[in-house]
Amino acid sequence: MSIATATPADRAVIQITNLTVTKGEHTICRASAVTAMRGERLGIVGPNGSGKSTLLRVMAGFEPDFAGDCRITSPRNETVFVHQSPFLFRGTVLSNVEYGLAARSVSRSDRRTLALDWLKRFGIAALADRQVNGLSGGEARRVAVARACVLKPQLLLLDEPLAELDAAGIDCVRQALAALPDSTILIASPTPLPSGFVEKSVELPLD
Amino acid sequence: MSIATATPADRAVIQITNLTVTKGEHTICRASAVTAMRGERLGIVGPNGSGKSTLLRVMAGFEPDFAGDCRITSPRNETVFVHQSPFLFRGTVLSNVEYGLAARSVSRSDRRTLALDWLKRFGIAALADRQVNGLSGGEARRVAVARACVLKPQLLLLDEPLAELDAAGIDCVRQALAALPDSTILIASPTPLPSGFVEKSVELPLD
Amino acid sequence: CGPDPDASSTPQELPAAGGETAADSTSSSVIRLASTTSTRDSGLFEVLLPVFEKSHNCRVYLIAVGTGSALRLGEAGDVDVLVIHAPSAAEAFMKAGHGIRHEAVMHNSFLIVGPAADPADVVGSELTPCLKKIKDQGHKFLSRGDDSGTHMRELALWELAGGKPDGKEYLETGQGMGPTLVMADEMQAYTLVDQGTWLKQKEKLELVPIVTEGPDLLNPYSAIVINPKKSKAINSKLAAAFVDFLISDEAQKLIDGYKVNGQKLFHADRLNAEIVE
Amino acid sequence: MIRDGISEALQLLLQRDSSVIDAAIRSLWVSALAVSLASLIGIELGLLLSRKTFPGRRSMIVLSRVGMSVPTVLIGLLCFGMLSRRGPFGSLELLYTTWAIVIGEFFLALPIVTTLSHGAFQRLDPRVVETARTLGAGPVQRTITCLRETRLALGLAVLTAFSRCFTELGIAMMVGGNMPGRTRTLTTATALETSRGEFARGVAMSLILLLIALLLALAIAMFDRSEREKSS
Amino acid sequence: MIRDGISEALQLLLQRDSSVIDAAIRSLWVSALAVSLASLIGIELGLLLSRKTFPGRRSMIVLSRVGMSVPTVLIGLLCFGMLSRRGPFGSLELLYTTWAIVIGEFFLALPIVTTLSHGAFQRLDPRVVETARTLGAGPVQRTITCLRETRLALGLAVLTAFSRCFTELGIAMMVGGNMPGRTRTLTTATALETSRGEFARGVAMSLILLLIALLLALAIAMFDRSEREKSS
Ligand SMILES: Nc1ncnc2c1ncn2[C@@H]1O[C@H](COP(=O)(O)OP(=O)(O)OP(=O)(O)O)[C@@H](O)[C@H]1O
Ligand SMILES: Nc1ncnc2c1ncn2[C@@H]1O[C@H](COP(=O)(O)OP(=O)(O)OP(=O)(O)O)[C@@H](O)[C@H]1O
Ligand SMILES: [Mg+2]
Ligand SMILES: [Mg+2]
Repeated sequence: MSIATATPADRAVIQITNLTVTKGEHTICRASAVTAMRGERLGIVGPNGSGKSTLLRVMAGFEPDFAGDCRITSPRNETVFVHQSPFLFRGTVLSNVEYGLAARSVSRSDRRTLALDWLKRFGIAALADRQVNGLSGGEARRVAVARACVLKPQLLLLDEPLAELDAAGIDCVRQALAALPDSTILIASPTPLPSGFVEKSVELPLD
Repeated sequence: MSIATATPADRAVIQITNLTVTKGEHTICRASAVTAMRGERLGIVGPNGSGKSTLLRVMAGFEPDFAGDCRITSPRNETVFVHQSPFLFRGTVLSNVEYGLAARSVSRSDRRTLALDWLKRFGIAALADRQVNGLSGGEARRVAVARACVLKPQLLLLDEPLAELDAAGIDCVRQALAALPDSTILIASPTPLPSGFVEKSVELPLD
Repeated sequence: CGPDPDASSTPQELPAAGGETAADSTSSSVIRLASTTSTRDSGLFEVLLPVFEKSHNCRVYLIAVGTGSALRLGEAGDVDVLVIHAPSAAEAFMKAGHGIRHEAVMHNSFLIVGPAADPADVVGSELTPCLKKIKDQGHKFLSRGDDSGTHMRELALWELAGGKPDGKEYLETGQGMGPTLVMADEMQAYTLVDQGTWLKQKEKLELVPIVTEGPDLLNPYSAIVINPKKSKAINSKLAAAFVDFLISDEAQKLIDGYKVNGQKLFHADRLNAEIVE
Repeated sequence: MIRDGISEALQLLLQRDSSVIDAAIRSLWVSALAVSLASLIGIELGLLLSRKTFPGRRSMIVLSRVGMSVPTVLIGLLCFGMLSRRGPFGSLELLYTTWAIVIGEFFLALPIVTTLSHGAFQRLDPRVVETARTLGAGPVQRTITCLRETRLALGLAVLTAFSRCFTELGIAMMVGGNMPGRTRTLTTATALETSRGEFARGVAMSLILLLIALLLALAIAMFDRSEREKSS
Repeated sequence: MIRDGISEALQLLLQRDSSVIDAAIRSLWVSALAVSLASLIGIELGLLLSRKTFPGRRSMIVLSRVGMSVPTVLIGLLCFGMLSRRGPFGSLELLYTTWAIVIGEFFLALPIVTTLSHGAFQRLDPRVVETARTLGAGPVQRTITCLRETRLALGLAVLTAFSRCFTELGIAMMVGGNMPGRTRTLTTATALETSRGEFARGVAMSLILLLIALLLALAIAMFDRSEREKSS
């Protein structure tokens, strides 16, 4: 699924060394070495409060105050982050999934086709015209992940995408990720991920 | 852990028959028969969107528009519900766990002792004086569950309490629930619950 | 008729609102005086009222409003005494039985003022020709347009000059004398103004007097005691005392001697002829 | 004119001009009292309108929004009609007292506080009330919790109403009467100076008013900051 | 007086009293224009103050809150000073035109819109901007998204500012001049009638003003309802 052959360092999408994030007196995230190649799937695992979300937020550019080295080669608008507790914009499910496509000036009809396709992949095509504020937790998460996947970004940062999902939902995500062979995908999770999601994982310690 | 012997029907805390909740044209929750005895632990499982949260909300009294029969014998202030995505009040972790105790006019010092005890059980005693808005997802969920458990209610309704928790967190919840032998506890989950949580489960179908 | 006016203004007249002096709460005698804003703005009452308040151990609450408003306040019995400068309106008010006593107090005069450049070339002319010229040549003229004493007089003056202009250059300001003067200054327009306001404000303005003399420019001020039948709360006795005071020698001397920037503002009407200022 | 105004304002303050200070204190306590009363009722009303459904609820919301557009002259006129000696409450002899201004400004502030706090509660996460309720909070504690969670917005609602009352002219003029030492406020004093053509003095009075507003805003900002520091 | 006012208002409306209708239309467009301009800038400013950190940010927030307490008389005086023949902008000949009122009311509305919209954005979930950003939205789309998510609060901010301008008196009097057919608005007309002692007519004018406000509030409510129906 991912590029199996050894890739030169210059094809690394992420290269992090000795990164720390400090809030007040606490170091809330400590990552000594994280590297991810193009098309690689990397798990970020660790107990609650170990800094998984913080690490992903650093990569997404939302945490500018960190120390250490963090090189992300994917351009900003090719780096998509999905929050641990996703936020859906008011409006319909479809308009949410179309949001990023609209930002990329995809034509209206293409937008719709693409969005509906991804909603189908996540098993929620029936919800396309529903307003988001009535969605169940698992439905909302699927929308959020679909909204990110539809952009086929170079770097996709998913913060606990499987939480609240049922077995079918987990399967949908697995297959959806498989459909993005060129994307580097990082998945944060407090428990080991089911098979088929990542080849290797980085463990974050709780200090 | 729970009361093993058969209990008479009048000791049933919950008796639901043919309950349906309808929003617009959609029936969003359908439960033909749910009964829970005093001290019983009951899983509510079903795929995303099957109406688990809705069912718990009906029992908590937040969904007044339902059809069918729903008898809850626990008094209102002995029925505690924890949202699928919990809301923590602004302030410290400790003040959140003390909230319900304050409502029950527990003395200030008892409140503190009890709250700290339950924070310890959930492995977050160190966070007692932290403001809630910096908590990680798993930490926040532990606070919310602890805030409910500290009240030792007759009926405890937990909506996906294990989502976002690490292995240690799941263990904390398991032990915490074991410390409430007299409470009837319902746990909603989209996937089968790990062992040690519930004796039996109600399956909600997706229609 | 009616109860003792002093007793009627019981302590409820004076709820213990903030900022009141001890003298207020011990005194049962309070009157409300409504006057026009231009009279208040002249500052004369700041000289007169303390003298009266001291000699009668009372308080006079001055409420300055438009002429029409003042008359309505009197009609409703919300004030005890009026000081206004609208002779015809005052007569009508008396005829309707709203007042029980009407006394001439003082007078000064109106004058026409206008831009220093005097585009209508009317400086020093007689009143009627001046107005005619302004009208015929279509120069800007500001009217108060608020039914005040000054406005009524202005309309009367236009009648003498054969009717007011109807073009775009005749403008109503709908405001008091002070703001109207400022507008005339800004707009380089002519207007009719009472002497009190003019003397107070002329230094800040580029306007100059145009017509200052003439019998039709007389501006008489009078006081009215409100009919106590209007309301039980009317302090008619003290109101009468106040009017007595206004026409007393003491007050008349004060009025006649009142000066702003070295200029005399009012001529007392009831001053014994032999007394010179 | 502005420079004149500033120097005049400084002079008035330095000389402790008693009439100005008197008017300033009156302005302050009258609007503070009116806004406090209006907040007590308005916030409660806003909460009610956002949480309960009852017949006439929507009309009440519309009414409170329209109420923000009641001109002070109208409030002044209506209060005048009520409090006039001929009016239904004439016997209370409240006309031309500071209490009359308080009453008028109460009605000025009420729709502002109600509308804005209703807006704040409307945006409040429904889980707040649900959580408070399920944890056993009674009506009073629930209300307190709702207030705490909407602090900033409620503070702004009250501040907006206060600014409105503090700078209000029509009511103070009409039912207060602008009597020096008794009902004169900073705004009626400003209006008086302005109509007399004493523009610099008018500016000076307004600047003193603004100074008070500034002190209040700074107090709020400091409170805000200390709250924020606590919570981060 | 109220009954007289209502019947007088009805008469004025039925007779289509041209001077009243003229003043009403002027009131409406002047405040609508002033508030639109102030909203354009104020909402942008509120967003800036809530999102970016830059030196002077806190002082600007305090300033905009204090700005709500600037009395209309002061704004009137300052605008007068600027637009007066002898003032820096005297050559524009704007004094005593409706444009002068628009300018003054703009400064009246700006701090209200800024303060209230800043409050609204301050309460906005930080994930809104983050999500918009990570999905590739440019600055414009991000702003639009923020506006959409705070619709109600922004609407109320604009409504509050509009109510303030619509019922404002001091500015319209001082820089407008209350000239019939030229700069007379409903509020200056009301004030005039009141000073004339024509209280019922004053009430009538205010009621017409309120009627317009009611129509606006109903329009908002209808829009609100249709939005809500869509989203439930
Ligand atoms: N502003 C803050 N001040 C203090 N501590 C903070 C702040 N923000 C985050 N933290 C702490 O940083 C730690 C890491 O947070 P983070 O959300 O990255 O954890 P996580 O690994 O994602 O946990 P979870 O599995 O629960 O999502 C947590 O212990 C959290 O309490
Ligand atoms: N207001 C509403 N209008 C229409 N449908 C609604 C509304 N509220 C909820 N629903 C639908 O009702 C269904 C049940 O929702 P509920 O939250 O109970 O599901 P759930 O079983 O808890 O799912 P999850 O596992 O994702 O939490 C969902 O499909 C949801 O979309
Ligand atoms: Mg996390
Ligand atoms: Mg659910």
